[in-house]
Amino acid sequence: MATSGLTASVRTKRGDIDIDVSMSVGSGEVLAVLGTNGSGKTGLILALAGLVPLDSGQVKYGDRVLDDVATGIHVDAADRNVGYLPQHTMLFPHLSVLENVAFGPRARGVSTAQARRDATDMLSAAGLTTLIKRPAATLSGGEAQRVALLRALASTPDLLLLDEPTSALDVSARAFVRAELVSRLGSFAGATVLVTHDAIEALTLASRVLVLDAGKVAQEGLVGDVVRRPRTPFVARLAGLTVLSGTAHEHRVDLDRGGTLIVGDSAQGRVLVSVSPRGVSLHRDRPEGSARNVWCVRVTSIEAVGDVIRVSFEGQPSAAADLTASAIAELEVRPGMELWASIKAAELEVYPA
Amino acid sequence: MATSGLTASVRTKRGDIDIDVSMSVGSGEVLAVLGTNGSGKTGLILALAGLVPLDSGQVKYGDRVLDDVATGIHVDAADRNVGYLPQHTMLFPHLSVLENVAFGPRARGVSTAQARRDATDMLSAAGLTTLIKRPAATLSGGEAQRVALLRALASTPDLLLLDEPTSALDVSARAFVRAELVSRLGSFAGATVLVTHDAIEALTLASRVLVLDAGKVAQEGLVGDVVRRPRTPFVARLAGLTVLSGTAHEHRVDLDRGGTLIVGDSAQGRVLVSVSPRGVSLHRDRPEGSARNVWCVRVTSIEAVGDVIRVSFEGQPSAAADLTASAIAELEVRPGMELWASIKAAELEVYPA
Amino acid sequence: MRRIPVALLVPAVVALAFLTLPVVALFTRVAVVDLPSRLREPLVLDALRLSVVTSTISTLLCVVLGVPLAWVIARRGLRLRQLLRILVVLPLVLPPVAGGISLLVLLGRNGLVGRMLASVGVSLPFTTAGTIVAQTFVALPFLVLAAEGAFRNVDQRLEDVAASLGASQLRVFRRVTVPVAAPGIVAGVVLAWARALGEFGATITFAGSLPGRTETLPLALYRALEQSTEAAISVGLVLLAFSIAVLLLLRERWWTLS
Amino acid sequence: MRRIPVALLVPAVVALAFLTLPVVALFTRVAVVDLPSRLREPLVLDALRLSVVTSTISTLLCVVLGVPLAWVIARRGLRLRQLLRILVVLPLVLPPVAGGISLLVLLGRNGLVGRMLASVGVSLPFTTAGTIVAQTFVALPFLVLAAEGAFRNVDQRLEDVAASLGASQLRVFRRVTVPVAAPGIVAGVVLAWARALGEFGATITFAGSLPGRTETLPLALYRALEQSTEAAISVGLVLLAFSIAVLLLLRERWWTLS
Amino acid sequence: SLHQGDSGDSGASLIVMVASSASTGVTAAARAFESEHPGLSVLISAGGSGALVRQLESGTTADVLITANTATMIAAQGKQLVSTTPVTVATSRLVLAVPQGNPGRVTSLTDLSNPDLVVALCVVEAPCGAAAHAALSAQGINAAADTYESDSGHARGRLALCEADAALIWAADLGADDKVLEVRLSAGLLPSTHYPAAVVATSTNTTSANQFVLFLLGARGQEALTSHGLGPK
Ligand SMILES: Nc1ncnc2c1ncn2[C@@H]1O[C@H](COP(=O)(O)OP(=O)(O)OP(=O)(O)O)[C@@H](O)[C@H]1O
Ligand SMILES: Nc1ncnc2c1ncn2[C@@H]1O[C@H](COP(=O)(O)OP(=O)(O)OP(=O)(O)O)[C@@H](O)[C@H]1O
Ligand SMILES: [Mg+2]
Ligand SMILES: [Mg+2]
Repeated sequence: MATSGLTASVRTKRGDIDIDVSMSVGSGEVLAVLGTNGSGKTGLILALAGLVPLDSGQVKYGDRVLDDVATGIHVDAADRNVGYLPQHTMLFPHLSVLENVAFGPRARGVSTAQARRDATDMLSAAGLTTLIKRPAATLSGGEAQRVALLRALASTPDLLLLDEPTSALDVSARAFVRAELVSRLGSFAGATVLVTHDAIEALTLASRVLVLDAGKVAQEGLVGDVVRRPRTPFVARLAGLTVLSGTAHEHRVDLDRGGTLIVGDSAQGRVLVSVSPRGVSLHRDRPEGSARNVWCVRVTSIEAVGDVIRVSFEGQPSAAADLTASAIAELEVRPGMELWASIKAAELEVYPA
Repeated sequence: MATSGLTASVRTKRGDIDIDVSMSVGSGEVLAVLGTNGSGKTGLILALAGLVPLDSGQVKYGDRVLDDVATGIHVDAADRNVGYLPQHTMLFPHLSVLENVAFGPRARGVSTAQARRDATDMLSAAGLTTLIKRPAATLSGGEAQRVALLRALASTPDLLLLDEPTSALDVSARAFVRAELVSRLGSFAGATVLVTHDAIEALTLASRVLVLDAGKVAQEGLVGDVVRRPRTPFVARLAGLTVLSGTAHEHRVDLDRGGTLIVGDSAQGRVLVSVSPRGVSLHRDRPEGSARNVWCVRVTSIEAVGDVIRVSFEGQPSAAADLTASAIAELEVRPGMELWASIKAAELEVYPA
Repeated sequence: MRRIPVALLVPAVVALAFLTLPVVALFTRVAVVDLPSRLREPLVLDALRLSVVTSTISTLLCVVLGVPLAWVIARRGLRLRQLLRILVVLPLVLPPVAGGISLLVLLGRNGLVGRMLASVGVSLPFTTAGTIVAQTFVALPFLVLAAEGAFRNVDQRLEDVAASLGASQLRVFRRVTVPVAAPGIVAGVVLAWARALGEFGATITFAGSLPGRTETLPLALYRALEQSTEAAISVGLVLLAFSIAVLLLLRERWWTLS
Repeated sequence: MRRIPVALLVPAVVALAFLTLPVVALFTRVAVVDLPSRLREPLVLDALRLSVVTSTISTLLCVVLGVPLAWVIARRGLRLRQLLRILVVLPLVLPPVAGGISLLVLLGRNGLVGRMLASVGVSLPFTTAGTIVAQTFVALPFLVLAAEGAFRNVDQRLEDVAASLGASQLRVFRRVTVPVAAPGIVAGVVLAWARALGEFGATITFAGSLPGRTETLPLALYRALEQSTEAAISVGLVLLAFSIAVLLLLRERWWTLS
Repeated sequence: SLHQGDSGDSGASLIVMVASSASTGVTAAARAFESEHPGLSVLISAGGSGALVRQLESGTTADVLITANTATMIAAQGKQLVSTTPVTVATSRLVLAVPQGNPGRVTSLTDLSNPDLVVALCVVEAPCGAAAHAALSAQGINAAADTYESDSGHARGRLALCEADAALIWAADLGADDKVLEVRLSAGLLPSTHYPAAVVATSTNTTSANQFVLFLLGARGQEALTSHGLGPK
């Protein structure tokens, strides 16, 4: 547990799910929170901000107790010095863009003139000078999201809570914002919690990830570890991997849901095997060659992941393959189509379950 | 021009920008609309839906005139048979999820019982059975977006207008929705206009793209053509390419903004050169080897694109390189760092300006 | 729940005390046990019955007429909206007695429209119908202004989506606009109903005061005041008891809405 | 703009006609050119002055007391909200005359609180202050209910963000909640002001009718009615003219808001 | 003086509470009285007799009370609201009144029982209503009233607007503008009323109050009252 930064153990109800999370984020550290839709990410953020009450647990920033159900301590959101970017931006519709950004500093005692000067500078630096005087209600979706981020950053918070800060941005704005966040977070002594659906955004911005599943922590750790060795199908999918459970007999793994894979590393007993779609090839006809694993599959979905196209398929086992656009065009891949999949034994990672 | 499907020439003001777009989408075709934040994508969709008036122009679906400023024809949104997914989902907060999905069919005359049965089926097929009775106001961001998509699809529209339909979805939901859209759009006789910030989403779902820039069409065409030969920096960036203008002297191109590149194909006169980040390598020390172009650069931003990490840099020329996470870790790339970039002449695409 | 700031709590408590203490004080003057016997007095009973009937009908009239008008105002451009709103506010600032006079001038026996009505045998002054007209005239602006405010708060993008899903304007109005604005409309209905129930000036001026026909509870109360304050208070308490019953009854249904 | 559906247009037009025609009819009875001379009659002038002063002060009181109360009600849990709301509605359904009596019972010379006030030399009944108290008592519930509806419509997530940005509850209230709810509050203020300006029953009961001190325009109008209808109408028109002037003046400032 | 509206200027002003039907006359008399007493202003508070007494009970301060019948004044005396013995300062007759042109062709009290005519009476709680009720029941007439007005002035208003065809009102309320006319009946069919005046018990200016009552009884006072439709004392 970090002695500085955020330490929290949060239990709270959100609709039908119970959020029950223990976490810590060191100062200067960025923790990415990942999870399926409805897994309770927004609920967790709200609890950390002090905007929903805890059922039990404790939230501390450094040595300062922000919430402690046992002793009845509850510090109001206003007194926590957080910077919160809500998922739905929630700009103040009656204020101009400038006033939105200046709101936090004003509330924390900065003079109006100073707050407006600072906000103007921030907006200019973000290339949003033309929006300064605009009523917030007239912004486009992406513009609103950028302004909401600046608003959260403007009051130099201890704890930055970002709920999907780039979902509505175009590629260049996204790059700009990420670069901006990287440089700011680099010099930022506070703790940051970043909710995102983009595993790679987590990869570039965060050092650790926490994966939520139905309100509980499904996995937590360094980004690289979690990505390489996912513990749940969701994390695997997020990382672009398929993870399969089975029983190893040296180089052969009998999969629980049917099928057998030959793996490079020898193992014994219960294992997880992760299959990277980048290692999987698809073929119209049964391929001859060095690949040790070849099986027949049916395409279930075709989806874009970054620059490549991921073809998910069912078979024994079900997995996915990453192809280039031209390969897709050549194979004329369509959902429902039957193909052959192959993967080299060395491409499979095996680790204890 | 398609004789069936959508044919539109739209002029309308949105805030400070003038939207001025001519477009056509054949029946069964999907047109992706791309563009920076604030380029007028939402404005265009609203105009096509009949929700904002045109200043001039005409909108036709098949032979049916939906809007014609010259003759004063304006068909109300309600009578256009569109399916519209707004950027901000805009679920009816007082209705349950089921009632939201059943709203369109009910409005178009389907009996209550039938509409509810159909909606239940759609929701179940989408794996959202548990949400059926929930008030729409209690959904999480991603859940709301999925319900909004089903609502738009439920009334079997002629014209499907989707404004960023997957921005709030988690990876698996995104895959599911895209697969669902692919299969649905495959059997869908209507025309679809899909606004997205995700070039690859456009690639997998759409056959043609239209790129908006400040309300005007910056580029239009088959997805592959636009992606390979971007005409504006924005499209290039979207496609993950850098596009540079210059003057070619056979294999040498003198770039307008400084620097020289050796290209594989010989050309003469004004040209555009597109640089794919996948072809660019980065090195701590000046590399020896076969690459014809080697120059010194300074890192400006690091950003995630799909499975890889894109490092943008300035130099002569400024461009970007795609690296794996492990390469990033090995190089310890940080913004501001100085590195060497290299690219093979054969990786550069040259085409007339 | 965060604690309420003192700067808001103090005026709120003062306001609540100011509103409730006088009502409570009324109960100190009349033994509540006497109320049932009061109710049995035919004049009070007649007046109560008349008040219930007329205020219910005028509230319904207000809803039927006022909600559409409120919507029309809310969805017009700024200019027209301002004009329409001033037209609605004018009858509101007219003291009820003046409202009654204006109704007489228009609908009275010699009124501009009243003459036409009289020629077809319809006479409004000194009839129960006249009472309803007077109450509606006075209560309608309250409903219109409250509902208009509620309508203006409905995100037009919701209406846009509904239209794009094929809903006619009327359907959008019934299925989206009204339900979303419901809390504000309900508040407006309560205001209009309360206004109609307590109406005095316009009623007595336009419809006169005849027990069983036009003498509603407020008029009976004014008359009872000539006899004794206690008699008047009893009538007031009867009205209060009736209102509480109605409010508790409604609470379960749409009161919770808002 | 889409065309307005007939099912809404017809009731809206009927409502508008019903509200405006009587007011227009008033002008047929009195030559408008006579109004300036009417205004010069000292009694009318006194009453107008008194009405302006008292209705302004009571509207301000309503805002100061009522807006915080509305906010407190809007932000409570369902149970407490229902109770508080019923408490606010009760004075509303009490006919104004009964309201006046209840004020007398509480604040009159022998009233529960009035006795205490009298012992420190303060007497409210039959004074201008009493007029203001009566108007405020009657108008306050209108403001509270309208403002409460407006507050309930403010997305609480806006208030949450404001709090997360360091704004105290009071600051959130002043900088976010009130401005966002402004249209509804303004409507409530107009309702309360109109109600205060037209107040008759509670005023005459609690404050009596003394020219220059407690005889407001509605009271003067009622009295003028005994002498000549034309005189009463003139007083009404003076009030109308004043209201129109105020509304036009306000239009430029916050009326456009809503 | 918002908080203590009564006390500040009571030395220079005299508050007279008067029944509505006598208020025009008393107001005229007050103006004359003021011209005789420079620096003194007379404020007229008009209302129904019962309401005035109730206001005194509730603590309003006034100097002179004038009611529209003796019964109400006796009640006030009983409650010790007045400090001097009441004296009658004026009288008024109850009259059968009709609008200009007499559209209902009303000629006698029996017409009041015609259900086709619109008839306005005062509520029995008001002096004019009590008087009318007594007279009509004495003659066995069952009036078909369409409205009971709170006082005589408002009953007159019905006639002035021609909304009613007949009403029983005080002669003082007939007005001078010929919009409301009296139907002459044989004497004695309808009663008269007395307007008693007395000094209010809580008066802080009893000297001026007494002077005003005496002034009403005097020649100039009587002239003012009688020229506004009231009968002599
Ligand atoms: N008021 C409520 N009533 C019932 N259920 C609710 C309520 N609020 C939230 N929920 C449910 O709680 C779950 C968690 O919600 P939350 O908003 O925290 O999800 P999330 O992880 O942020 O999802 P997303 O990625 O879609 O934004 C969701 O299933 C949601 O539907
Ligand atoms: N009511 C308005 N007043 C002024 N400007 C407006 C208004 N509505 C929209 N705009 C501006 O018009 C431009 C186009 O808006 P639009 O919503 O169409 O953009 P978009 O392409 O959908 O952007 P995004 O990707 O961020 O959703 C934006 O710059 C926006 O700020
Ligand atoms: Mg969320
Ligand atoms: Mg948009």
